[in-house]
Amino acid sequence: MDPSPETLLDLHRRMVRIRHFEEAAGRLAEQNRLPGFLHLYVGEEAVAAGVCANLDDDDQISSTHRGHGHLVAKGGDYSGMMAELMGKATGYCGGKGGSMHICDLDLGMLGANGIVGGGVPIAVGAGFANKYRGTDRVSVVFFGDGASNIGAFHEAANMAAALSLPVLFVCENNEYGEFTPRDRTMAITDVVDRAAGYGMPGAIVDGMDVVAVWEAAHEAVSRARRGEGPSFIEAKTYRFYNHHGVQTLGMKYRSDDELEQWKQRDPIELFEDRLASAGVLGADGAQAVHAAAEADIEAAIAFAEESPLPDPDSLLVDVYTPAVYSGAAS
Amino acid sequence: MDPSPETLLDLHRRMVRIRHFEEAAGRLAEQNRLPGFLHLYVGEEAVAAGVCANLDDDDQISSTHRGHGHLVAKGGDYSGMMAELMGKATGYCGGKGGSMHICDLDLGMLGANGIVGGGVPIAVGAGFANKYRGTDRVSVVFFGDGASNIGAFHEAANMAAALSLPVLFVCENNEYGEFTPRDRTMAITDVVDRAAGYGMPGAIVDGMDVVAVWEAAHEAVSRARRGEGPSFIEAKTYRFYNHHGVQTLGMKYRSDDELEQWKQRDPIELFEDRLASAGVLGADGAQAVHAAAEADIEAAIAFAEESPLPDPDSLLVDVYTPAVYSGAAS
Amino acid sequence: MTPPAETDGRSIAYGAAFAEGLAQMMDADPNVFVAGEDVGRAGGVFGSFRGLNERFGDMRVVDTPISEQAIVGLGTGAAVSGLRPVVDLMFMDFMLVAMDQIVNQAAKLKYMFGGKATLPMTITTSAGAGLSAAAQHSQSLEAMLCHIPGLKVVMPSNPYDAKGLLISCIRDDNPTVFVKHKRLLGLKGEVPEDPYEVPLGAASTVRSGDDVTVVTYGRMVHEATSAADAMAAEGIECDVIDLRTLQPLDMDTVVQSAQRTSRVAVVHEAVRFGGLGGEIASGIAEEAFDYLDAPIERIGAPFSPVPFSPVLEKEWVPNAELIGERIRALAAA
Amino acid sequence: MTPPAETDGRSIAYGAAFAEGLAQMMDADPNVFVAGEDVGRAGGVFGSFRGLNERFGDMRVVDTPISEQAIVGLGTGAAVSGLRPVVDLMFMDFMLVAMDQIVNQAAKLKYMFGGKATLPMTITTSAGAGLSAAAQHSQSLEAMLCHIPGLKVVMPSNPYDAKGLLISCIRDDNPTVFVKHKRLLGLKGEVPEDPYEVPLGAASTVRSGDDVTVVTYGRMVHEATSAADAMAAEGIECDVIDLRTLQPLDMDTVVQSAQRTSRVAVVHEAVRFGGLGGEIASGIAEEAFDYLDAPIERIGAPFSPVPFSPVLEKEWVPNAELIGERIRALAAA
Ligand SMILES: Cc1ncc(C[n+]2csc(CCOP(=O)(O)OP(=O)(O)O)c2C)c(N)n1
Ligand SMILES: Cc1ncc(C[n+]2csc(CCOP(=O)(O)OP(=O)(O)O)c2C)c(N)n1
Ligand SMILES: [Mg+2]
Ligand SMILES: [Mg+2]
Repeated sequence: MDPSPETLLDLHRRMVRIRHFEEAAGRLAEQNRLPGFLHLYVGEEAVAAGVCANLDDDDQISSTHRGHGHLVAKGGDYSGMMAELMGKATGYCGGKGGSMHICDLDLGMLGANGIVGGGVPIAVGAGFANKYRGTDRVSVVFFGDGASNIGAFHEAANMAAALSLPVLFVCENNEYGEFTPRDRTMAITDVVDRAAGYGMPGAIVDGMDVVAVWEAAHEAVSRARRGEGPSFIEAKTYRFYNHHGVQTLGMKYRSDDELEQWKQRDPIELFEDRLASAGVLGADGAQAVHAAAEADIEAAIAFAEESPLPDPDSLLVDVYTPAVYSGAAS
Repeated sequence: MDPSPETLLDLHRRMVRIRHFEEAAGRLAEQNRLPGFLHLYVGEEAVAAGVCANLDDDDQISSTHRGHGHLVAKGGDYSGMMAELMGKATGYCGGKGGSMHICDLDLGMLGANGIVGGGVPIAVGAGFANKYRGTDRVSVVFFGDGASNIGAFHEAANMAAALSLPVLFVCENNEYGEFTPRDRTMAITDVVDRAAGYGMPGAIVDGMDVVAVWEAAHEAVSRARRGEGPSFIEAKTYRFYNHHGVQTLGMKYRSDDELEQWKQRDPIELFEDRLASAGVLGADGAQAVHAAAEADIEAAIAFAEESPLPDPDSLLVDVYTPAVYSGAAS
Repeated sequence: MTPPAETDGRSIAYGAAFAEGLAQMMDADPNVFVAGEDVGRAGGVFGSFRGLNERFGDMRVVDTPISEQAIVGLGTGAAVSGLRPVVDLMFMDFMLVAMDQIVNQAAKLKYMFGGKATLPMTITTSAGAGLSAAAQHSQSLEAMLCHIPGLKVVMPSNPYDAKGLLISCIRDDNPTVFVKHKRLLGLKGEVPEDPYEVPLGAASTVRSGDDVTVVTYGRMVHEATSAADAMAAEGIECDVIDLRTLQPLDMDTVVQSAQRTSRVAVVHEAVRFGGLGGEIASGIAEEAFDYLDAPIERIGAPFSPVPFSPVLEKEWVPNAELIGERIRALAAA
Repeated sequence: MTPPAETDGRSIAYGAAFAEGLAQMMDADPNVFVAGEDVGRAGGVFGSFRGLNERFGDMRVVDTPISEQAIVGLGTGAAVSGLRPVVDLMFMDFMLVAMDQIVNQAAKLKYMFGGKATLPMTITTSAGAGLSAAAQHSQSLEAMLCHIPGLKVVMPSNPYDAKGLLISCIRDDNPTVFVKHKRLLGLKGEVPEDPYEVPLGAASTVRSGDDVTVVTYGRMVHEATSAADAMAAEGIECDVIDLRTLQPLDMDTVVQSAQRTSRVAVVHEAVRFGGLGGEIASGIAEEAFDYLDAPIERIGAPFSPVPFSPVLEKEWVPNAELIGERIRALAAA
């Protein structure tokens, strides 16, 4: 299916919002204004945007250590995110989670995850709940090429297929796990080769082409909504910054050349060219979207900075749910 | 490659020896003369025999909860095995391991395993050691269809491929994991479909045809010895007794019909017919092999029964190795 | 404490009490489902789920692949989405395969998410030695779980508690781990037919005496009670406290008893070193230091994997005789 | 105890001491190799393996897939086959992903096999909070490992011990777990250039005093020492014992000190409930019951996952101030 002009604009806005959030976070980290680890999604925006534009708030996603892009694409709130990254009480997790555990259950965002592959079985559980309830909701799990080598991914993928659950597996193949290239850790080039081993359909898409991602996800999500079970999409993509933070290590684990080539295929620039040619959005229009995101992120940073720190006395709050069972749910 | 007549006789002998060991163990279990769980290999003899006939004592195998067949096929000693099953001091593990941990490191048998999939990474480690040392030794891992759904299998298979290790993965697909049929736990029919996802060659063989297994294993083992990396063989087979023990549960989890059909393809009977037609071994000759195995197992049972129980004071022995490091090995 | 429900003298087995409580929760709440290896058509390897699949169908009694990580994740994802899963791990030893999903994911999710997630998931499993099941099918690993903030852990010693604690676990809005002991499955006892809760975090004093306090749980309650009976014949009267819930621990009941008797033994089947006994004993010593007349005795399995051979395994598992000896020495100290 | 090796005053960082010990063992023994995520070309995420891949090549410094179970299994299989692997798990939290391979396989293999296997494998990892790495990258889970027969566990507090204990682990014929603390990696201290062993199972008394015994390990040694320094100014003199090895525990050194001071505090960064402190405290109480003048003080992290926000995390990690308060109260009790 071809995306409508509204969809195209929506895709653009989602990508731009991810980019501005991440660039801002990177800057803050460089200035030592963010505690902890920070894994930026810059370069990979087309994947989260292209997939999430097919989802409603009721559909769930589970994410990775590189999770900001997924949350922004799912509609996440800049202020809650930025405050969380700063460890503030007003953050999405009240400062208890940080970048690696950012989430918004109201938007069906079941959390970034600090454990590679840890979120995959959880998304399958959400998919099970959707089928159990007889809804047509879908859950999507994002994971990296590196994560496809971990046991939890394998078990969850097989389980989703065995139980024919409405789950979409989206592999963000950026060719590296931390600082180690894919060819040192797997003997295949395309992670999608694994899909057949679970008995689910798989497709490769250009992860720098948001429309291609959107189309593939549209098909897979529709399939899941029709009750036809899980699918697998491998998006070939690249991270423009380092595994974490912004600067590269002293050590050289990828060439400038390689990075440059991928940057030439910046998913936002590519898409803006296309939108302009198609007459959907001109340079000024695009600029306005950037400016809006920029204003929003500045406001979010201000909000976060002004926000209070968590009360140290809240340390032991929310380890458990005190609520008492009130009988069968409806 | 076609097996030589000597190889054919060797294959026959290995299968018969497995069968007699297992039948005897089953009888003893029925008589409550064996403590613990017992997972019999009857029906699947062609797999262990066909594979292990390609191996030397220096080659390693790792096994499953259903491990007696593998140890017998690797040349295991009836007496040490039977004594172990009875928990005697003269058993392979001094009575500390039992059926699920039976092993013979001198024969490269790295142990049965009580954890489904637990032995797969260990075989890959042995394969690594073989490559590290520059030998042409091979390690083989046996695992079930059910085990192919567990994370440890996936991680180890990918690692073997990524590091191009001399490892042979042999899936014994007997269509059930405990009492649950394959089609309830996976959406694929052939486990070998997973091999491509690791980038290793895979083949399906009739697991009731010992020559077919031998041939496939011969090729895969030769490939590994040549330094060309891991392979995957799926053997379609069936267990004639229950998941554990001999009797079926009250519950019916497979039909009499299905069992009967598989029994008609008893790997030993099939092979004896073939040996007779080929003039390699007549009925009398086959009978002699059975009789020898029978005599051996009776002797082993007598040995085991007469053997002493472990000294209760040995309870804390062998938790740790006391030996002190004596400098670099050669 | 809630008074025990009426039993009408009906006696059923520990395993059956578990099954009954589960079926009743499934009847009462459409959000409750069960998933695990062989729990469906086969009814569970210990028969604990028999009949449920026929009654509730494949979506509510789910046969899963052999994939412990995915099983726990299935529960976590479903629980966060509003269902009330019961996921089974068959043997407690297999919990180790799923440890990341239990400890890093399920236990921490709520906290990491700033409280927003609710995780009403029950993990059921079976622990314990004594069946010659050897080192990988016999462990009692509760100490690992009790150390993890976010989990609750129960280990019932009898059919009444098995049913009541299971119901409390299923109704609890937190991840709970329900640990059966394999050797108790056939143990019979009075069990009320109607659903009832045994509250989480409440110990029960199963025998009263003023000389020695014996703190224990799970199958060791029976060994400790036998030992206490034998000691009574020698004139030593014991309080025997069945903790029932291990996380949270009911230290009030324990400390009150210790303050009264001044002599305490803590008994568990798990390996002594690093077991929960250390936490319990040092907790008691903190609260009842001035009352204690003798060092607290800790009894647990010796420091080795569980051996296969019955003669060795018997030596490994703590028993009434050993407990009795220690109580006698304690009373004399 | 072996006398400390000569340092010639050379001071290097904890992380560098680890790397030096490892490189020396690789130089000395062709059977020693390293495998783990990013340990090869990248030199390890903490730089602990830098330069090794260039020097020893891809077969001896192996970049692995993100597959913790297979990484530990690689080590186990290679060790049983006669090599002497060092496998790295990066963060201690990730150990939970590989728990079956560590606890059910590596730890038990020798015993299950009736003694026939030898498993000279070292698992290296990094624990500890304080970097705002949140709940899944900050844990100290040593209590789980110490409960498992078959494993040895060390947690060095300084560069000298980091090198010496690593060498002892690599030379030991059993599976050992070597736990660095992330916040100690940059800590400098005197380290002899030549290889030397710090024996496994031997604690070290890092500060002497007759009033209070403080038993601790890992990074908490520094907090405890600061606290002890502050207390000395108030006239309270502490023995500070750095356990160094947690399995096996050097209870002799601990008990002797406790018998002399009669007042003991046990300190670790791990969550207090169910932590190793319970084992240590109850072990001391058993051996030194009549000597103790006050309940043993156990200090550990509160019962919650590790929070992200620095202000909360600071509250979570035990520190010198808290330890000092407790020592003061203990001395006054
Ligand atoms: C179980 C586990 N092992 C290792 C890590 C450390 N780690 C964090 S991100 C990462 C690389 C992940 O690679 P990939 O899945 O390709 O995602 P990418 O970072 O490329 O987006 C690793 C190894 C972890 N967090 N969890
Ligand atoms: C991790 C783990 N999960 C579950 C079990 C229980 N279990 C033992 S054997 C078995 C079935 C294995 O099926 P398969 O791999 O097909 O081997 P088969 O028994 O058919 O030979 C199961 C589930 C186990 N031992 N380990
Ligand atoms: Mg990647
Ligand atoms: Mg099978």
